[in-house]
Amino acid sequence: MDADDDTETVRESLFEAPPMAEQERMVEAILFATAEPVTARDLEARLPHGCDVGEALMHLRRRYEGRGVHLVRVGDAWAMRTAADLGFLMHKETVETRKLSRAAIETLAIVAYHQPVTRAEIEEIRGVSVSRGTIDQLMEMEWIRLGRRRMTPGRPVTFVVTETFLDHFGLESARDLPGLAELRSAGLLESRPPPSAMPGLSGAEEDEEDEGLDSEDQSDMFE
Amino acid sequence: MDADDDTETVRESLFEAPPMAEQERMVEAILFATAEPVTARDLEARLPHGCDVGEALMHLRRRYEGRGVHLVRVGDAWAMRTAADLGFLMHKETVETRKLSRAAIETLAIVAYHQPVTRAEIEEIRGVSVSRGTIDQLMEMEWIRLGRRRMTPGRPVTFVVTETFLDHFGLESARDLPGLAELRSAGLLESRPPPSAMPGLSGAEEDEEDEGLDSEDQSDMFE
Amino acid sequence: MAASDESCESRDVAARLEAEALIIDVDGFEGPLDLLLTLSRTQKVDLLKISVLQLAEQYLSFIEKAKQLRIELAADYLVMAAWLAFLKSRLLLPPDPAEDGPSGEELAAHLAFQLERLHAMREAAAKLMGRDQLGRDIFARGLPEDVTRIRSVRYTATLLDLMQGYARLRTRDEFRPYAMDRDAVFTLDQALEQMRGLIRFAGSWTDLASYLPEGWQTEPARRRSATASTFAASLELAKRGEIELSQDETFAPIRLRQKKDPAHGR
Repeated sequence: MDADDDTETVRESLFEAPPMAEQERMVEAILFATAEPVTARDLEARLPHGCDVGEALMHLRRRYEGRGVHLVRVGDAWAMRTAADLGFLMHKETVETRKLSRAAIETLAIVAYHQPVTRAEIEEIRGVSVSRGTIDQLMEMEWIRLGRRRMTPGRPVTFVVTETFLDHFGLESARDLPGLAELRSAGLLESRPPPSAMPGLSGAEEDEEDEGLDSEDQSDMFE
Repeated sequence: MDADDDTETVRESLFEAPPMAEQERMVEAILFATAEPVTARDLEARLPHGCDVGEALMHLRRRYEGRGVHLVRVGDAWAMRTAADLGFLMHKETVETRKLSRAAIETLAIVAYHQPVTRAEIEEIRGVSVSRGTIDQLMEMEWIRLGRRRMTPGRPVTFVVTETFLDHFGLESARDLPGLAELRSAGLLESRPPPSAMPGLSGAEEDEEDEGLDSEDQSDMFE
Repeated sequence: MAASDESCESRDVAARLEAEALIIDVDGFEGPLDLLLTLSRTQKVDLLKISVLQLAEQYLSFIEKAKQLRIELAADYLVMAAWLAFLKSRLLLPPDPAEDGPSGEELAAHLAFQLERLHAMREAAAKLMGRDQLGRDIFARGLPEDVTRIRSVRYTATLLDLMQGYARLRTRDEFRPYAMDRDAVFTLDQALEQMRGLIRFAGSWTDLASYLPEGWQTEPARRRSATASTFAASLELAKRGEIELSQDETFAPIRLRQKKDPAHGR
């Protein structure tokens, strides 16, 4: 027995395998970070020499028993999975995110830059009519809401952006949106209108959010 | 278990928050399931009514101390991340990141340490104009974003670092930036106005400076 | 005395060698402040204690050297050189009581502060990049869950999308004729009408500008529009042979008069 023990010790020190607790940590980290289930052989190849993957897996499996996450076997590979009974908590992760349509983004941008803005004004800027659905979608997302009615004939409703909108876009206020000149200098506005080449116009290009729509759209062209 | 006990359990789960151990499991499952940090507010919204997210998080954090995976705080949010000392096992997972230019790295550091900071201030600190591409790149990586406009003439936009930045560099908050306290006490984070007759260098941020590499961009942005 | 002269000279030589080495990678510097910071390092002292005077001299000799070698330096390097020369004179000459503004010492202190701050930011950047980074040393969940796939769609957009969307609209607006504000537009038809009424009185050469209608002569947007359409109308009338146009040289006033013997009598 003595001789056996000695041999064991010698072999261990030769391979210099880390302690089992350390091996378990390593397996844990690999299984956590890897995008697919990992086979025991892969694990073995990634761990330092002399590690006992089988034992580390057993320890890990026991450690996660009854937890919110389990170590599960998938074919001949291993993976960490959330406990089946907590599946009801997972629905948010499975929400499909889709890019907003161009119409919606443009409408949203107009509301953000020109708020409070009426539907007619949105249509004037976009040059096409705005579908009911687009407005509804943005309202449903709680990115825009109804503002004060405009004190003009017909008292049309106006739209403004919401807190939720500011949150989503990481803005402190709608006034923090970059102005036209800034968009241009960031290369977002590629075509430079000819008049801007003339001196003394830079002030007119600054996008003043609170300026009226009608006069503003033209100023670039004629000033 | 007899019928009475069952009724009791049902009633409890209907009207009371689940036991703390269960809350901890739930938080664990949610955080394990996502790659992105989850805010405490989101956690709260997803757990049954009456849960104490803060306490559950504390328990969970303690549970993962010294493990291969940790619970880390990122701003207002929480995430599971592998332990830094095991990075060497993860070569397979490593994503080749674009190498940032020296200008981009310095700009990032200046935003992080001086935030909220205007482009002019970044330029004053670096002594050169900041190219359009540098800011764009950092914005695209979602490491910096627009902050509140500065209430000074021209109302220049400011830049601040994001949660993605904190997550990337393993920082709980921007207050945990390395050496921040020393820099502050050395007065190196102050924006010290240059003595009035200081041309050239300090003028780098002013628009009169036509010699700057990108003086056109600057004036576009700040006029 | 001799010994100190000698050591002074050898320091000069060393400095000159340094400067030459610097010139070779002048492209490697990110502006004058960066160059100054590198020069200050060769002084091997605390940034707060550097001799700004000595630094200014090193910088000036660097620029001088670069000029001798006919290396083209960006203008901001020369601006800095001029400023440092100014600073040097302020530091060396006794203060002129008649002169306003900050003293040489104040200017020098601010320069030292800027250098120290830039240096500190460089170090902070290095420390930051030296941290364990996500995706390199620390890893996120590799296998996000897909337990129950509830088919709800969440629409999303980034700030960039928003800004680009707006930019797209605004760019289009700049060229969109039907969005014009009618109040500030003087149409070609209006201009023709206006001129027809007036040219029969234009027996002699008159400036085109005098045909701008009342109320369109001062406000820039209106004046611009009226000028454009009046000019276009004058071309149209000239084409029809009703008037003659003349201009002495480029950008000189355009003058017109009624054609004495119109080809097409109306």
